Amino acid sequence: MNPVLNVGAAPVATPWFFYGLAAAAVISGLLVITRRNAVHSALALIITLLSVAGLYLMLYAPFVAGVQIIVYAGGIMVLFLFVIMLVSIERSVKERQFNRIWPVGLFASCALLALFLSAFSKGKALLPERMVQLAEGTNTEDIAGFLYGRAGRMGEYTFAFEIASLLLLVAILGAVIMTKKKI
Amino acid sequence: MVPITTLHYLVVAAALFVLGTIGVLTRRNVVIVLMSIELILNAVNLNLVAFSRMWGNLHGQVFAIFIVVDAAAEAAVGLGILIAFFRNRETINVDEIDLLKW
Amino acid sequence: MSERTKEQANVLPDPASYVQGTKLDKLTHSTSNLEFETPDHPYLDSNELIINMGPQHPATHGVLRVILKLDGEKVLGTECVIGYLHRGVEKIAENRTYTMFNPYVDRMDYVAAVSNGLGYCQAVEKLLNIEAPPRANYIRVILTELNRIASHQLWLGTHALDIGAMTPLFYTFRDREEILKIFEKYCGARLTTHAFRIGGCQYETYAGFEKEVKNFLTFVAPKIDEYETLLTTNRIWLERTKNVGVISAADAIALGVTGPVLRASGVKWDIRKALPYANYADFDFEIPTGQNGDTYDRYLVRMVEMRQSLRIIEQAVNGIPEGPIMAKVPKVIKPAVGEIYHSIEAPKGELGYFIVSDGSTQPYRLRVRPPSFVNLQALDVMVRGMLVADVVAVIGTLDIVLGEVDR
Amino acid sequence: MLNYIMSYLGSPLTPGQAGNQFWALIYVLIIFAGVSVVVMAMNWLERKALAHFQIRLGPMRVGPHGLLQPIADALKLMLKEDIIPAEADQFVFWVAPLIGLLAAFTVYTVIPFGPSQAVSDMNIGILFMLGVSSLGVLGIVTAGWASNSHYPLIGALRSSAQMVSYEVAMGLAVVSAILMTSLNTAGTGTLSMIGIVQAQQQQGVWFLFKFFPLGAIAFVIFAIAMVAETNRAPFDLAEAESELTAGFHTEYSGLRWSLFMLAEYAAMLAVSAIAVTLWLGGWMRPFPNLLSGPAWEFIFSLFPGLTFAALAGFTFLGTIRMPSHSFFKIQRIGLGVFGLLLAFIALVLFIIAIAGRNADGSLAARTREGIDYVYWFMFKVAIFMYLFIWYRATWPRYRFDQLMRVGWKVMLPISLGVLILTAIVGVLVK
Repeated sequence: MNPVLNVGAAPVATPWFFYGLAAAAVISGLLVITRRNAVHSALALIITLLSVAGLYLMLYAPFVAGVQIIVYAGGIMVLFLFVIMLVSIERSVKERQFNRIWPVGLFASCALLALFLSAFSKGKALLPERMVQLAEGTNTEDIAGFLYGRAGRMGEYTFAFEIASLLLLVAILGAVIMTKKKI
Repeated sequence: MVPITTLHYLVVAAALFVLGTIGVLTRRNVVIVLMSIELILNAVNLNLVAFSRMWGNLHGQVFAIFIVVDAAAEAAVGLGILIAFFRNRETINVDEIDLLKW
Repeated sequence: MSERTKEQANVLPDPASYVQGTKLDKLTHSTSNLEFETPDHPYLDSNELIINMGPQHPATHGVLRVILKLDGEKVLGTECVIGYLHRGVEKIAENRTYTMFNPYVDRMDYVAAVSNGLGYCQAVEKLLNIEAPPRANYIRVILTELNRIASHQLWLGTHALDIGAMTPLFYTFRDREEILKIFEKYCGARLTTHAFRIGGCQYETYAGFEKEVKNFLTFVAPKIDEYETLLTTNRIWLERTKNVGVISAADAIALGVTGPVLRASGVKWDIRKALPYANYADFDFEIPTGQNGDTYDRYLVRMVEMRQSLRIIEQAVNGIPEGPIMAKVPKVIKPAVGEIYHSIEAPKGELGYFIVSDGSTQPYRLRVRPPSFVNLQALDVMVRGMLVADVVAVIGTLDIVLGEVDR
Repeated sequence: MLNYIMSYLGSPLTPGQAGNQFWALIYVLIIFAGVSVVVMAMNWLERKALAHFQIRLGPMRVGPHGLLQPIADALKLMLKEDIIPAEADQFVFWVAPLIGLLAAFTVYTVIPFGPSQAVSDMNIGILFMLGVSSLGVLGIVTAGWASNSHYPLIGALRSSAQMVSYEVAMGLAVVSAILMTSLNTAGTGTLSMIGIVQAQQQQGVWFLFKFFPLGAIAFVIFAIAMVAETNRAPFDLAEAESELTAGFHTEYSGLRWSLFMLAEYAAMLAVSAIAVTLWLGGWMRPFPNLLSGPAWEFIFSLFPGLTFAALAGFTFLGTIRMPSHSFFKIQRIGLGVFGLLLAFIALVLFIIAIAGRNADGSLAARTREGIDYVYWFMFKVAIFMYLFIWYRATWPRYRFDQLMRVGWKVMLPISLGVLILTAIVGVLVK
C-alpha cells in the first residue's frame, strides 16, 4: 500500500500539518505577549487563532473551526484593532512593558507549565492511544442537534444556548452603555 | 513518524495556556492582557475539542462553541471598560488602574 | 464719497426687507453657533483629531486649505487658510491703466470671466459717466447669462462629483462646451474671454450669432432636465444634501453671503432685480428662492437660475437692437477724481468693484468684493457639528473659485 | 512508473473534491490565474463601461479599443517606486495588502463552478466563505493604521465599522437561504456550497423565487450588503476620493497598491459567486426542470459558443467601423486577430457542444457538461459585475451615519423579519 495513494481517501491529518500549525500557534502566541506594539500583538494573535482553527479541522471539528474564524478572527480581532486605534498607543509603546512583579508571574506560570507536563507524563497511560473517528460530514447537523434538539425533542444544551444568547445581549448593552459618552 | 495523539494536542494547549497566563500576569497594557485571556480561552477550547475527538462525542465541541460565545461577550465588555477608562484616565496600563473610585 | 455713490446708497434697499416671513427684529446676528463648542461631558477627548484638508485635495476646488478639528467624524470647527493662489490682482491694478487692467479681472473668477469683465467695465463706465449703447448692453447680457449657465454647469458637475456621483460631471461639461464654442467664436477665447471693453464691446457679433444662441437654447433646456433626472429625486442625493450645511437667512445676511447661497435661505435678493444694471430691467425673469437654506435648496435654486437665464437670453436674442456697440470713450481714460462702487450679480453672488480715482490714468486703489471670498466665510457656520463628508458637500455648494477668493 | 502516475492522476474524483493533492494544486493554480485574468479584464471592462456611461471613450490608445490597457497598467504599477512612508510601521505596512489578497483568494477554494468543478467541497462551505471574506477587513484596518496618517486612519475606521455592520445583515440573509435548503423530506439543510445548489435543483426552484417575495427580499438584502462589504460605490466611503483622498490606501503606491485593487476585485467576484450560488442556482442553466430533455439540453449547450460568436461579431464590427487611416492599420489588424481568436473559441465550443450532445458519459459529453456549468456560473457572476459598474456610474455616495443607519435600522430588521417569516412559512408548508 503506497502511502501517497491513500491520501485521497484518508484524512489529510498528516503529522507535518500538526507540527506546522502547532509551531505557528505557539510562536505567534509568544509574540502576542512579547511585542511592544499592541497592533503587532493583535496580528500575532490572529495567526494563533487561525492555526488553532486549523487544528480544529484536524480534529474533525469543522464547525468549531468555522465559528473560530468568523467570530474570533473576523469579529473579535477587528474589535481589538478598532480599540487599539481609538486609544492612542504612541505613548504606551515607549513605556515600560512589564509590571513590577513580572518575575513572580513568570515563575508561577512556569510552575503551572511544569505541573501540566508532569500531569501529562504521569497520566499518559490514562489517555486512549487511538482516536475515535468522528463523522465529519454530519458534524454541523450533530452540533445543531445538541443545541436546538432534533426530531421534536429538546437538545441537551438548548437551555444553555438560550442563556448564552442572553449573555450576549447583556454584553452588547453593557458595552454600549460603557462606551457611549452621553446616554 | 509518530502518529498524532490526544497528548500532542494537550501539550500545545498547555503551552498556549501558559503563554496566556504569563501575558496576564506580567504585561501592563490592558489590551494585551485581554488578548492573553483570549489565548487562555483558546487553549481551553483546544483541549475540549481534542477530548471530544478522543471520546468520539460532540459535547466538547458544543462546549467550545459556548466558550467562543463567552469570549465574544468578554471581549466586548472588556474593551468597553477599556475605552471608558481611557476616556477618564488617559492610560491603558493595568497597574495604574488601582483605585476603586476617583 | 461722490454724489452719485451717496445717491446709490440711499436707493440701496435694505436686504433685510427682502426676507420672507422673518421679522426684522430677529435679524440680529446669532452668535450661538459661532463659538467653538466645548464638549459638555467631563471626559478627556480620546479621539480628537486635527485634519489638514488641502491645499492638495481632490475636493477643495483648487488650493483651499481647511483645517478641521474632528471628534471622530464630527466637525468641531474649521479654519480656512487661503492665499495659495494670491497674485495681487488689486495691487496690479494700481500699476496698470484702466484699459490695461481689463484682462486681469478675467483671471479672478476664471469660471465666470465674462461677468468679471462686465462688472469692471461698468464700474469704470460709471466712473467716467458714460453709458454703453443698447446693442452693446444686449450682447453683454446674452454673454453674461450664457456664462452664468456655464458657471452653474461647472458647479453642478464638480459638486455632484464631490458627493460621489461621477456621471453628471461629464454631462455638464459636454453641454458647457457649446457655450465655450460660442465664446470662442465671438471673441477668440474660451475661458478668460476679455469679451467687453470700457464703453461697450469691441467685437460685433459674428454672422449667425443669434441663430447659434437660439440653437443652444433649444439644445440645453432638455439637458438641464437630464441633470435633474439624475439627481433631483435621487434618494442618496436627497439624503446627502437635505439639511446639510444649513444657514439661516439672518446668519447669511450677517455674514454678507450673497448669490444663490443667500437666495436659498429665503432672501429674495438679486442685484439684477434690486439694482438693475445693463438692461436687465427690460427682461422678464424670476428670482428663485429656497426655504431651508440647505444644500438641496441651493441646488434647486441654481437649477432654476439656469432656466431663468435661458429665459433672459431668449428675450435678449429676440429683441437685440441694431446700432453702435461702443460709446464715445476718450482715447486715454482719465476719470475725474472720485470713487465708485459698482456691483453686479455674478453667478456666485455679488461681485463689486470699488475704484478710487486720483485723476490719473491708473486707479489709485481698486478693491474687489468677490462673492466666493465672502461666501466662504459661511463655511464654518454651515459645517459645525456636521460630518467630514458634509464639509466636502458644503465646499461644493458654496461654489467657490479659489482664483477669486485669493485674487 | 507510468502506471503509477496514471493511477495517481486517475483516482476517482468525488463531487467537489479534487481527488488528490495534484489535482487540487492544478485547480488552485487554474483558479488563481483565472481570477487574476478576470480581474484584469474587469479592470478594462469597468473603465470602458464607465466611460460609455459618461459619454467618454475610455482607454483607446494601448491596443485596439484599449484592450492592452490592463497589461500596460500592470507594467506601470510594477515598475513604480514602492514608497513606504518614513513614519509608517514598516512590517505591518508591508503585510497589510497581503492579508487582504489572501482573504480574497482563499474564498475561491469553496466556490463551486460546477458539481465537480471545485477545489473542495467543505461541509461548512458557506460558513468558511463568510469567515474568510470577513478577514479581508483586517487588511484594510492594518493598512490604515500602519500608514500612520490621518486620512488612512479615518478610512480604515470607516471601513471596519462598515464591513462589520453589514456582515450582520449579510449573514442573516445567508441564513434565510440556508434555511430553505432544509425544506426537504429529510428536514436537514446543508452548509456546503455544492449542497446548496443541489438543494435548489431538488426543490426545482432558485431560492430567489422561493416563497416569493421572501427569497427575493433576502437576495436584495444580500445584494446591497455585498456592495457595502466590498467597499464599492455607493458605499465606497472607505476610499471616498473626494473626502479622504484615497482612504486606507492613500499612502500606498505601485505594486502594493495594485494588490489592494486585485483584492477588491477578487472580493467582488467572490461575493457575487456567493450570491449566485445561494439564490441564482449556481451552475444550473435556466429552467433545468421545465425545459428538460435532450433537445433543450442541446439548445442550452450552444449558449457558450453563441456568446463568444456574438463577441467575435462585435469585434469584427469594430474592425469595420475603425477609421480607414493608415494610423489605425496596426490597431485594425490587432482587433481582427482578437476577433478571430474569439471566433475560434466559439467554433471550438460549438464543436464540443455538438460532439458531446449525447449524455453518454464519454469525454466529449463530460467536457460539454463542464463547460456548460462553468459558463452559466460565470454568466451569472458577470451580471453582478455589470451591476457593480452600473451602481458606480449612477449613484452618489452615502454619508457615514446614513450608511450605518441603513445597515442597522433598515437592513438588519428586514433580514431578521425575512428569516423568521421564512422559518414560519417553511414549517407551514411542511
